[in-house]
Amino acid sequence: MKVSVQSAAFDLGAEVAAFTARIAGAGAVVTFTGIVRPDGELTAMEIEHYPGMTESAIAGIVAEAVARWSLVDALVIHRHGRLLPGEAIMMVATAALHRSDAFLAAEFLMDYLKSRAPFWKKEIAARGDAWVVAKDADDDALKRW
Amino acid sequence: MKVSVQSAAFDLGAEVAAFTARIAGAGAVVTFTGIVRPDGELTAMEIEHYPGMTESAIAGIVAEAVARWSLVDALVIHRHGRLLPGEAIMMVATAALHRSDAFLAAEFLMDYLKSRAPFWKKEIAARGDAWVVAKDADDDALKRW
Amino acid sequence: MIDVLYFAWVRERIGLPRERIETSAATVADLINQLRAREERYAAAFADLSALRVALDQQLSSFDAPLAGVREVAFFPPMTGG
Amino acid sequence: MIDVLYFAWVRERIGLPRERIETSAATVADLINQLRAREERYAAAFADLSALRVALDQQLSSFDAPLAGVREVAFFPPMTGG
Repeated sequence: MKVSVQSAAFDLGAEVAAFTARIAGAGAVVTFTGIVRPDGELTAMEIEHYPGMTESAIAGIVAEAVARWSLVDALVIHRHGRLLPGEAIMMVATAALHRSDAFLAAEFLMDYLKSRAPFWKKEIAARGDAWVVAKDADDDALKRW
Repeated sequence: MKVSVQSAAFDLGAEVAAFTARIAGAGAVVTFTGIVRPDGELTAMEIEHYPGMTESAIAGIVAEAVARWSLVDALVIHRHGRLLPGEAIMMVATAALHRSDAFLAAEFLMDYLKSRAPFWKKEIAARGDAWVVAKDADDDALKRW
Repeated sequence: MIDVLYFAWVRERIGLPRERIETSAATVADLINQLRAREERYAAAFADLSALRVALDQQLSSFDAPLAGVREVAFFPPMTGG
Repeated sequence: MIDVLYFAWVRERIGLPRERIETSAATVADLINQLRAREERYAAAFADLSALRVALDQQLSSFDAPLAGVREVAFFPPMTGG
Protein backbone atom coordinates (compact mmCIF):
# COMPACT_ATOMS: atom_id res chain seq x y z
CA MET A 1 0.00 0.00 0.00
CA LYS A 2 1.16 3.51 -0.75
CA VAL A 3 -0.41 6.79 0.35
CA SER A 4 1.13 10.07 -0.73
CA VAL A 5 -0.11 13.58 0.04
CA GLN A 6 2.03 15.96 -1.94
CA SER A 7 2.13 19.37 -3.57
CA ALA A 8 4.25 18.17 -6.50
CA ALA A 9 2.68 16.88 -9.71
CA PHE A 10 2.81 13.12 -10.18
CA ASP A 11 3.53 11.13 -13.32
CA LEU A 12 0.32 9.16 -13.86
CA GLY A 13 1.78 6.80 -16.45
CA ALA A 14 4.81 6.01 -14.30
CA GLU A 15 2.66 5.49 -11.19
CA VAL A 16 0.29 3.13 -13.00
CA ALA A 17 3.22 1.20 -14.49
CA ALA A 18 5.00 0.91 -11.13
CA PHE A 19 1.80 -0.13 -9.33
CA THR A 20 1.01 -2.80 -11.90
CA ALA A 21 4.58 -4.11 -11.84
CA ARG A 22 4.40 -4.87 -8.13
CA ILE A 23 1.02 -6.59 -7.83
CA ALA A 24 2.00 -10.18 -8.56
CA GLY A 25 -1.06 -12.40 -8.30
CA ALA A 26 -3.72 -9.86 -9.20
CA GLY A 27 -5.99 -10.30 -12.22
CA ALA A 28 -7.54 -6.84 -12.25
CA VAL A 29 -6.29 -3.29 -11.79
CA VAL A 30 -8.60 -0.26 -11.67
CA THR A 31 -7.36 3.33 -11.55
CA PHE A 32 -9.19 6.60 -11.12
CA THR A 33 -7.64 9.97 -11.84
CA GLY A 34 -9.27 13.27 -10.92
CA ILE A 35 -8.39 16.27 -13.06
CA VAL A 36 -9.00 20.01 -12.62
CA ARG A 37 -11.74 20.59 -15.19
CA PRO A 38 -11.10 23.64 -17.37
CA ASP A 39 -14.37 25.34 -16.49
CA GLY A 40 -15.04 28.73 -18.00
CA GLU A 41 -13.14 31.37 -16.08
CA LEU A 42 -11.32 29.05 -13.68
CA THR A 43 -7.65 30.03 -13.49
CA ALA A 44 -6.57 27.64 -10.73
CA MET A 45 -7.72 25.29 -7.99
CA GLU A 46 -6.28 25.78 -4.51
CA ILE A 47 -6.40 22.69 -2.34
CA GLU A 48 -5.98 23.08 1.41
CA HIS A 49 -5.54 20.09 3.69
CA TYR A 50 -4.95 19.15 7.33
CA PRO A 51 -1.38 17.81 7.56
CA GLY A 52 -1.24 14.77 9.80
CA MET A 53 -4.95 14.03 9.77
CA THR A 54 -4.97 13.78 5.96
CA GLU A 55 -2.45 10.95 5.90
CA SER A 56 -4.05 9.02 8.75
CA ALA A 57 -7.58 9.47 7.39
CA ILE A 58 -6.53 8.19 3.96
CA ALA A 59 -4.58 5.29 5.46
CA GLY A 60 -7.69 4.27 7.41
CA ILE A 61 -9.88 4.41 4.30
CA VAL A 62 -7.34 2.39 2.30
CA ALA A 63 -7.00 -0.23 5.04
CA GLU A 64 -10.76 -0.70 5.08
CA ALA A 65 -10.89 -1.12 1.30
CA VAL A 66 -8.02 -3.62 1.32
CA ALA A 67 -9.72 -5.73 4.00
CA ARG A 68 -13.20 -5.54 2.52
CA TRP A 69 -12.33 -6.48 -1.07
CA SER A 70 -9.23 -8.61 -0.34
CA LEU A 71 -7.09 -6.27 -2.39
CA VAL A 72 -3.63 -7.36 -3.46
CA ASP A 73 -2.56 -3.71 -3.27
CA ALA A 74 -3.90 -0.16 -3.26
CA LEU A 75 -2.49 3.29 -3.96
CA VAL A 76 -3.69 6.82 -3.21
CA ILE A 77 -1.92 9.99 -4.31
CA HIS A 78 -3.58 13.33 -3.52
CA ARG A 79 -2.12 16.72 -4.22
CA HIS A 80 -2.57 19.97 -2.32
CA GLY A 81 -1.62 23.55 -3.13
CA ARG A 82 -2.26 25.43 -6.37
CA LEU A 83 -3.22 23.37 -9.44
CA LEU A 84 -3.91 24.57 -12.96
CA PRO A 85 -6.82 23.45 -15.16
CA GLY A 86 -5.98 20.13 -16.79
CA GLU A 87 -3.64 19.04 -13.98
CA ALA A 88 -4.27 15.78 -12.16
CA ILE A 89 -5.50 16.37 -8.60
CA MET A 90 -5.34 12.82 -7.36
CA MET A 91 -5.38 9.16 -8.28
CA VAL A 92 -6.31 5.86 -6.73
CA ALA A 93 -5.36 2.39 -7.92
CA THR A 94 -6.70 -0.96 -6.73
CA ALA A 95 -5.49 -4.47 -7.56
CA ALA A 96 -7.65 -7.53 -6.89
CA LEU A 97 -8.08 -11.10 -8.07
CA HIS A 98 -11.34 -10.27 -9.86
CA ARG A 99 -12.59 -7.20 -11.64
CA SER A 100 -15.69 -6.51 -9.57
CA ASP A 101 -13.61 -6.23 -6.38
CA ALA A 102 -11.14 -3.85 -8.03
CA PHE A 103 -13.99 -1.65 -9.33
CA LEU A 104 -15.94 -1.60 -6.06
CA ALA A 105 -12.84 -0.83 -3.99
CA ALA A 106 -11.87 2.07 -6.29
CA GLU A 107 -15.37 3.56 -6.09
CA PHE A 108 -15.41 3.13 -2.31
CA LEU A 109 -12.03 4.90 -2.05
CA MET A 110 -13.29 7.80 -4.17
CA ASP A 111 -16.54 8.19 -2.24
CA TYR A 112 -14.69 8.25 1.06
CA LEU A 113 -11.81 10.46 -0.08
CA LYS A 114 -14.39 12.97 -1.31
CA SER A 115 -16.10 13.50 2.02
CA ARG A 116 -13.93 11.92 4.73
CA ALA A 117 -10.39 13.04 3.89
CA PRO A 118 -9.65 16.60 5.08
CA PHE A 119 -9.20 18.46 1.80
CA TRP A 120 -10.92 21.68 0.81
CA LYS A 121 -10.96 23.02 -2.72
CA LYS A 122 -11.12 26.70 -3.64
CA GLU A 123 -11.77 27.83 -7.20
CA ILE A 124 -9.62 30.77 -8.23
CA ALA A 125 -11.26 32.78 -11.01
CA ALA A 126 -11.25 36.28 -12.47
CA ARG A 127 -14.80 36.79 -11.16
CA GLY A 128 -13.59 36.02 -7.62
CA ASP A 129 -12.52 33.05 -5.54
CA ALA A 130 -15.01 30.56 -4.12
CA TRP A 131 -14.74 27.57 -1.83
CA VAL A 132 -16.20 24.46 -3.42
CA VAL A 133 -19.34 23.51 -1.48
CA ALA A 134 -19.79 19.87 -0.52
CA LYS A 135 -22.85 18.29 -2.09
CA ASP A 136 -25.43 16.35 -0.13
CA ALA A 137 -24.94 13.70 -2.82
CA ASP A 138 -21.35 13.22 -1.61
CA ASP A 139 -22.54 12.25 1.85
CA ASP A 140 -25.38 10.20 0.38
CA ALA A 141 -22.82 8.27 -1.67
CA LEU A 142 -21.39 6.84 1.56
CA LYS A 143 -24.70 5.13 2.36
CA ARG A 144 -24.05 2.74 -0.50
CA TRP A 145 -21.24 1.19 1.53
CA MET B 1 -11.70 6.95 -29.48
CA LYS B 2 -9.14 4.25 -30.03
CA VAL B 3 -9.69 0.50 -30.40
CA SER B 4 -6.73 -1.81 -30.87
CA VAL B 5 -6.78 -5.60 -31.21
CA GLN B 6 -3.19 -6.74 -31.22
CA SER B 7 -0.89 -9.63 -30.40
CA ALA B 8 1.92 -7.37 -29.18
CA ALA B 9 2.22 -6.37 -25.55
CA PHE B 10 1.21 -2.79 -24.74
CA ASP B 11 2.85 -0.29 -22.43
CA LEU B 12 0.14 0.39 -19.85
CA GLY B 13 1.85 3.45 -18.35
CA ALA B 14 2.45 5.01 -21.76
CA GLU B 15 -1.13 4.29 -22.89
CA VAL B 16 -2.62 5.82 -19.73
CA ALA B 17 -0.35 8.87 -20.04
CA ALA B 18 -1.19 9.37 -23.73
CA PHE B 19 -4.92 8.90 -23.13
CA THR B 20 -4.95 11.39 -20.27
CA ALA B 21 -2.92 13.91 -22.27
CA ARG B 22 -5.54 14.08 -25.04
CA ILE B 23 -8.76 14.36 -23.03
CA ALA B 24 -8.94 18.13 -22.59
CA GLY B 25 -12.11 18.99 -20.69
CA ALA B 26 -12.55 15.80 -18.71
CA GLY B 27 -12.54 15.75 -14.90
CA ALA B 28 -12.35 11.98 -14.40
CA VAL B 29 -10.42 9.12 -15.97
CA VAL B 30 -11.02 5.46 -15.09
CA THR B 31 -8.88 2.62 -16.38
CA PHE B 32 -9.24 -1.12 -16.05
CA THR B 33 -6.44 -3.56 -16.83
CA GLY B 34 -6.95 -7.32 -17.01
CA ILE B 35 -3.93 -9.48 -16.23
CA VAL B 36 -3.25 -13.21 -16.71
CA ARG B 37 -3.46 -14.43 -13.10
CA PRO B 38 -0.56 -16.71 -12.15
CA ASP B 39 -2.80 -19.59 -11.12
CA GLY B 40 -1.11 -22.76 -9.96
CA GLU B 41 0.07 -24.74 -12.96
CA LEU B 42 -0.92 -22.24 -15.65
CA THR B 43 1.95 -21.80 -18.09
CA ALA B 44 0.21 -19.54 -20.62
CA MET B 45 -3.11 -18.17 -21.82
CA GLU B 46 -3.98 -18.51 -25.51
CA ILE B 47 -6.49 -15.99 -26.77
CA GLU B 48 -8.28 -16.68 -30.05
CA HIS B 49 -10.42 -14.05 -31.74
CA TYR B 50 -12.50 -13.41 -34.85
CA PRO B 51 -10.58 -10.89 -36.98
CA GLY B 52 -12.93 -8.31 -38.44
CA MET B 53 -15.83 -9.01 -36.12
CA THR B 54 -13.68 -8.32 -33.05
CA GLU B 55 -12.89 -4.77 -34.12
CA SER B 56 -16.44 -3.96 -35.21
CA ALA B 57 -17.99 -5.51 -32.08
CA ILE B 58 -15.68 -3.51 -29.81
CA ALA B 59 -16.25 -0.31 -31.80
CA GLY B 60 -20.01 -0.78 -31.37
CA ILE B 61 -19.69 -1.32 -27.62
CA VAL B 62 -17.42 1.72 -27.27
CA ALA B 63 -19.78 3.92 -29.32
CA GLU B 64 -22.67 2.94 -27.05
CA ALA B 65 -20.66 3.75 -23.91
CA VAL B 66 -19.56 7.12 -25.32
CA ALA B 67 -23.14 8.09 -26.16
CA ARG B 68 -24.69 6.81 -22.95
CA TRP B 69 -22.28 8.46 -20.50
CA SER B 70 -21.28 11.46 -22.64
CA LEU B 71 -17.67 10.36 -22.59
CA VAL B 72 -14.97 12.79 -23.66
CA ASP B 73 -12.97 9.81 -24.90
CA ALA B 74 -12.60 6.04 -24.55
CA LEU B 75 -9.91 3.50 -25.28
CA VAL B 76 -9.91 -0.29 -25.62
CA ILE B 77 -6.82 -2.41 -26.20
CA HIS B 78 -7.25 -6.20 -26.28
CA ARG B 79 -4.53 -8.69 -27.03
CA HIS B 80 -4.76 -12.08 -28.69
CA GLY B 81 -2.29 -14.92 -29.09
CA ARG B 82 -0.12 -16.45 -26.37
CA LEU B 83 0.24 -14.53 -23.08
CA LEU B 84 2.28 -15.45 -20.02
CA PRO B 85 1.09 -15.23 -16.41
CA GLY B 86 1.43 -11.66 -15.18
CA GLU B 87 1.04 -10.15 -18.66
CA ALA B 88 -1.71 -7.61 -19.32
CA ILE B 89 -4.48 -9.07 -21.50
CA MET B 90 -6.39 -5.90 -22.13
CA MET B 91 -7.24 -2.43 -20.89
CA VAL B 92 -10.05 0.06 -21.15
CA ALA B 93 -9.95 3.75 -20.32
CA THR B 94 -12.85 6.19 -20.06
CA ALA B 95 -12.79 9.97 -19.66
CA ALA B 96 -15.86 11.89 -18.51
CA LEU B 97 -16.79 15.16 -16.86
CA HIS B 98 -17.75 13.42 -13.61
CA ARG B 99 -16.45 10.37 -11.85
CA SER B 100 -19.64 8.31 -11.74
CA ASP B 101 -19.95 8.43 -15.55
CA ALA B 102 -16.32 7.36 -16.00
CA PHE B 103 -16.78 4.44 -13.57
CA LEU B 104 -20.09 3.27 -15.02
CA ALA B 105 -18.82 3.42 -18.60
CA ALA B 106 -15.69 1.42 -17.72
CA GLU B 107 -17.76 -1.28 -15.99
CA PHE B 108 -20.17 -1.37 -18.92
CA LEU B 109 -17.27 -1.78 -21.36
CA MET B 110 -15.84 -4.64 -19.30
CA ASP B 111 -19.16 -6.46 -18.96
CA TYR B 112 -19.77 -6.24 -22.69
CA LEU B 113 -16.22 -7.06 -23.78
CA LYS B 114 -16.42 -10.15 -21.60
CA SER B 115 -19.42 -11.70 -23.30
CA ARG B 116 -20.06 -9.78 -26.54
CA ALA B 117 -16.61 -9.39 -28.10
CA PRO B 118 -15.47 -12.53 -29.95
CA PHE B 119 -12.52 -13.67 -27.86
CA TRP B 120 -11.97 -17.15 -26.46
CA LYS B 121 -9.41 -17.95 -23.80
CA LYS B 122 -7.62 -21.26 -23.45
CA GLU B 123 -5.56 -22.11 -20.39
CA ILE B 124 -2.32 -23.86 -21.21
CA ALA B 125 -1.09 -25.98 -18.29
CA ALA B 126 1.09 -29.01 -17.59
CA ARG B 127 -2.04 -30.98 -16.61
CA GLY B 128 -3.55 -30.26 -20.04
CA ASP B 129 -5.13 -27.39 -21.92
CA ALA B 130 -8.67 -26.21 -21.28
CA TRP B 131 -10.96 -23.64 -22.87
CA VAL B 132 -12.21 -21.13 -20.33
CA VAL B 133 -15.95 -21.67 -19.89
CA ALA B 134 -18.20 -18.61 -19.92
CA LYS B 135 -20.02 -18.10 -16.65
CA ASP B 136 -23.76 -17.53 -16.42
CA ALA B 137 -22.79 -14.57 -14.23
CA ASP B 138 -21.13 -12.95 -17.25
CA ASP B 139 -24.39 -12.94 -19.17
CA ASP B 140 -26.30 -11.92 -16.05
CA ALA B 141 -23.96 -8.94 -15.69
CA LEU B 142 -25.39 -7.49 -18.92
CA LYS B 143 -28.86 -7.27 -17.39
CA ARG B 144 -27.57 -4.44 -15.19
CA TRP B 145 -27.34 -2.23 -18.28
CA MET C 1 -21.76 -20.75 -51.59
CA ILE C 2 -21.27 -19.52 -48.07
CA ASP C 3 -18.17 -19.10 -45.88
CA VAL C 4 -18.50 -21.02 -42.62
CA LEU C 5 -16.06 -20.21 -39.81
CA TYR C 6 -15.38 -22.13 -36.59
CA PHE C 7 -13.68 -20.82 -33.45
CA ALA C 8 -12.28 -22.20 -30.18
CA TRP C 9 -13.36 -25.78 -29.39
CA VAL C 10 -15.79 -25.82 -32.33
CA ARG C 11 -12.80 -25.27 -34.63
CA GLU C 12 -10.81 -27.97 -32.81
CA ARG C 13 -13.65 -30.49 -32.89
CA ILE C 14 -14.40 -29.99 -36.57
CA GLY C 15 -10.70 -29.80 -37.37
CA LEU C 16 -10.60 -26.72 -39.55
CA PRO C 17 -11.01 -22.95 -39.08
CA ARG C 18 -13.16 -22.25 -42.14
CA GLU C 19 -14.60 -23.76 -45.27
CA ARG C 20 -16.80 -22.79 -48.21
CA ILE C 21 -20.06 -24.69 -48.30
CA GLU C 22 -22.58 -25.22 -51.06
CA THR C 23 -25.96 -24.93 -49.39
CA SER C 24 -29.57 -24.17 -50.03
CA ALA C 25 -30.35 -23.95 -46.31
CA ALA C 26 -32.99 -21.34 -45.54
CA THR C 27 -31.97 -20.76 -41.93
CA VAL C 28 -28.99 -21.27 -39.62
CA ALA C 29 -30.78 -24.29 -38.13
CA ASP C 30 -31.13 -25.82 -41.61
CA LEU C 31 -27.41 -25.29 -42.24
CA ILE C 32 -26.59 -26.94 -38.92
CA ASN C 33 -28.71 -29.97 -39.87
CA GLN C 34 -26.91 -30.19 -43.20
CA LEU C 35 -23.51 -30.08 -41.42
CA ARG C 36 -24.55 -32.63 -38.77
CA ALA C 37 -25.43 -35.09 -41.51
CA ARG C 38 -21.97 -34.82 -43.08
CA GLU C 39 -19.69 -36.53 -40.57
CA GLU C 40 -19.46 -37.55 -36.94
CA ARG C 41 -17.12 -34.64 -36.05
CA TYR C 42 -19.80 -32.16 -37.21
CA ALA C 43 -22.50 -34.03 -35.33
CA ALA C 44 -20.34 -33.88 -32.20
CA ALA C 45 -19.60 -30.16 -32.58
CA PHE C 46 -23.28 -29.32 -33.06
CA ALA C 47 -24.65 -31.79 -30.49
CA ASP C 48 -25.65 -29.13 -27.95
CA LEU C 49 -26.78 -25.86 -29.48
CA SER C 50 -27.17 -24.23 -26.06
CA ALA C 51 -23.36 -24.31 -25.88
CA LEU C 52 -23.02 -22.51 -29.22
CA ARG C 53 -23.38 -19.01 -30.58
CA VAL C 54 -23.70 -17.92 -34.20
CA ALA C 55 -22.74 -14.76 -36.06
CA LEU C 56 -24.03 -13.84 -39.52
CA ASP C 57 -21.75 -11.50 -41.46
CA GLN C 58 -19.97 -10.75 -38.16
CA GLN C 59 -23.12 -9.84 -36.23
CA LEU C 60 -24.37 -12.01 -33.36
CA SER C 61 -27.55 -13.72 -34.49
CA SER C 62 -29.85 -16.64 -33.65
CA PHE C 63 -30.34 -20.17 -34.96
CA ASP C 64 -33.68 -19.38 -36.54
CA ALA C 65 -32.30 -16.46 -38.55
CA PRO C 66 -32.63 -16.68 -42.36
CA LEU C 67 -29.49 -17.13 -44.46
CA ALA C 68 -30.69 -15.22 -47.53
CA GLY C 69 -27.96 -12.78 -48.59
CA VAL C 70 -25.56 -13.92 -45.87
CA ARG C 71 -21.96 -14.44 -47.01
CA GLU C 72 -20.28 -15.50 -43.76
CA VAL C 73 -21.57 -17.69 -40.93
CA ALA C 74 -19.48 -18.27 -37.78
CA PHE C 75 -20.04 -20.83 -35.02
CA PHE C 76 -18.34 -20.56 -31.65
CA PRO C 77 -18.86 -21.09 -27.92
CA PRO C 78 -19.94 -18.24 -25.61
CA MET C 79 -17.22 -15.59 -25.60
CA THR C 80 -14.68 -15.25 -22.82
CA GLY C 81 -12.90 -11.98 -23.49
CA GLY C 82 -11.95 -9.19 -21.13
CA MET D 1 -4.46 24.74 27.07
CA ILE D 2 -5.69 23.31 23.81
CA ASP D 3 -4.60 23.77 20.19
CA VAL D 4 -7.47 24.99 18.02
CA LEU D 5 -7.09 24.76 14.23
CA TYR D 6 -9.20 26.36 11.51
CA PHE D 7 -9.37 25.36 7.85
CA ALA D 8 -10.82 26.72 4.60
CA TRP D 9 -13.40 29.50 5.04
CA VAL D 10 -13.42 29.03 8.82
CA ARG D 11 -9.72 29.96 8.82
CA GLU D 12 -10.38 32.91 6.53
CA ARG D 13 -13.30 34.19 8.59
CA ILE D 14 -11.48 33.95 11.90
CA GLY D 15 -8.29 35.26 10.32
CA LEU D 16 -5.77 32.73 11.61
CA PRO D 17 -4.94 29.07 11.01
CA ARG D 18 -4.40 28.03 14.65
CA GLU D 19 -4.16 29.31 18.19
CA ARG D 20 -3.63 27.99 21.71
CA ILE D 21 -6.63 28.55 23.92
CA GLU D 22 -7.01 28.46 27.69
CA THR D 23 -10.29 26.71 28.32
CA SER D 24 -12.23 24.77 30.89
CA ALA D 25 -14.89 23.78 28.33
CA ALA D 26 -16.25 20.30 28.97
CA THR D 27 -17.43 19.67 25.41
CA VAL D 28 -16.85 20.94 21.89
CA ALA D 29 -20.14 22.85 22.15
CA ASP D 30 -18.91 24.59 25.31
CA LEU D 31 -15.68 25.56 23.54
CA ILE D 32 -17.66 26.96 20.62
CA ASN D 33 -19.75 29.08 23.00
CA GLN D 34 -16.58 30.39 24.62
CA LEU D 35 -15.17 31.31 21.18
CA ARG D 36 -18.42 32.93 20.01
CA ALA D 37 -18.34 35.22 23.01
CA ARG D 38 -14.86 36.48 22.18
CA GLU D 39 -15.33 38.55 19.05
CA GLU D 40 -17.71 39.09 16.15
CA ARG D 41 -15.45 37.16 13.69
CA TYR D 42 -15.76 34.06 15.88
CA ALA D 43 -19.51 34.51 16.25
CA ALA D 44 -19.74 34.76 12.44
CA ALA D 45 -17.62 31.67 11.84
CA PHE D 46 -19.64 29.59 14.29
CA ALA D 47 -23.05 31.01 13.39
CA ASP D 48 -24.30 27.87 11.62
CA LEU D 49 -22.97 24.63 13.07
CA SER D 50 -24.67 22.54 10.39
CA ALA D 51 -22.08 24.01 7.98
CA LEU D 52 -19.19 22.92 10.23
CA ARG D 53 -17.34 19.74 11.09
CA VAL D 54 -15.02 19.09 14.01
CA ALA D 55 -12.06 16.78 14.54
CA LEU D 56 -10.59 15.92 17.94
CA ASP D 57 -6.95 14.87 17.83
CA GLN D 58 -7.34 14.40 14.07
CA GLN D 59 -10.40 12.14 14.27
CA LEU D 60 -13.80 13.30 13.01
CA SER D 61 -16.03 13.86 16.02
CA SER D 62 -19.26 15.57 17.06
CA PHE D 63 -20.17 18.81 18.84
CA ASP D 64 -21.34 17.05 21.98
CA ALA D 65 -18.06 15.13 22.39
CA PRO D 66 -16.13 15.73 25.66
CA LEU D 67 -12.81 17.59 25.53
CA ALA D 68 -11.13 15.77 28.44
CA GLY D 69 -7.66 14.68 27.36
CA VAL D 70 -7.97 16.27 23.91
CA ARG D 71 -4.93 18.24 22.74
CA GLU D 72 -6.03 19.39 19.29
CA VAL D 73 -9.44 20.56 18.08
CA ALA D 74 -10.00 21.44 14.42
CA PHE D 75 -12.99 23.22 12.86
CA PHE D 76 -13.68 23.16 9.14
CA PRO D 77 -16.45 22.97 6.53
CA PRO D 78 -17.52 19.64 4.98
CA MET D 79 -14.61 18.20 3.04
CA THR D 80 -14.30 18.45 -0.71
CA GLY D 81 -11.43 16.17 -1.64
CA GLY D 82 -11.09 13.66 -4.43
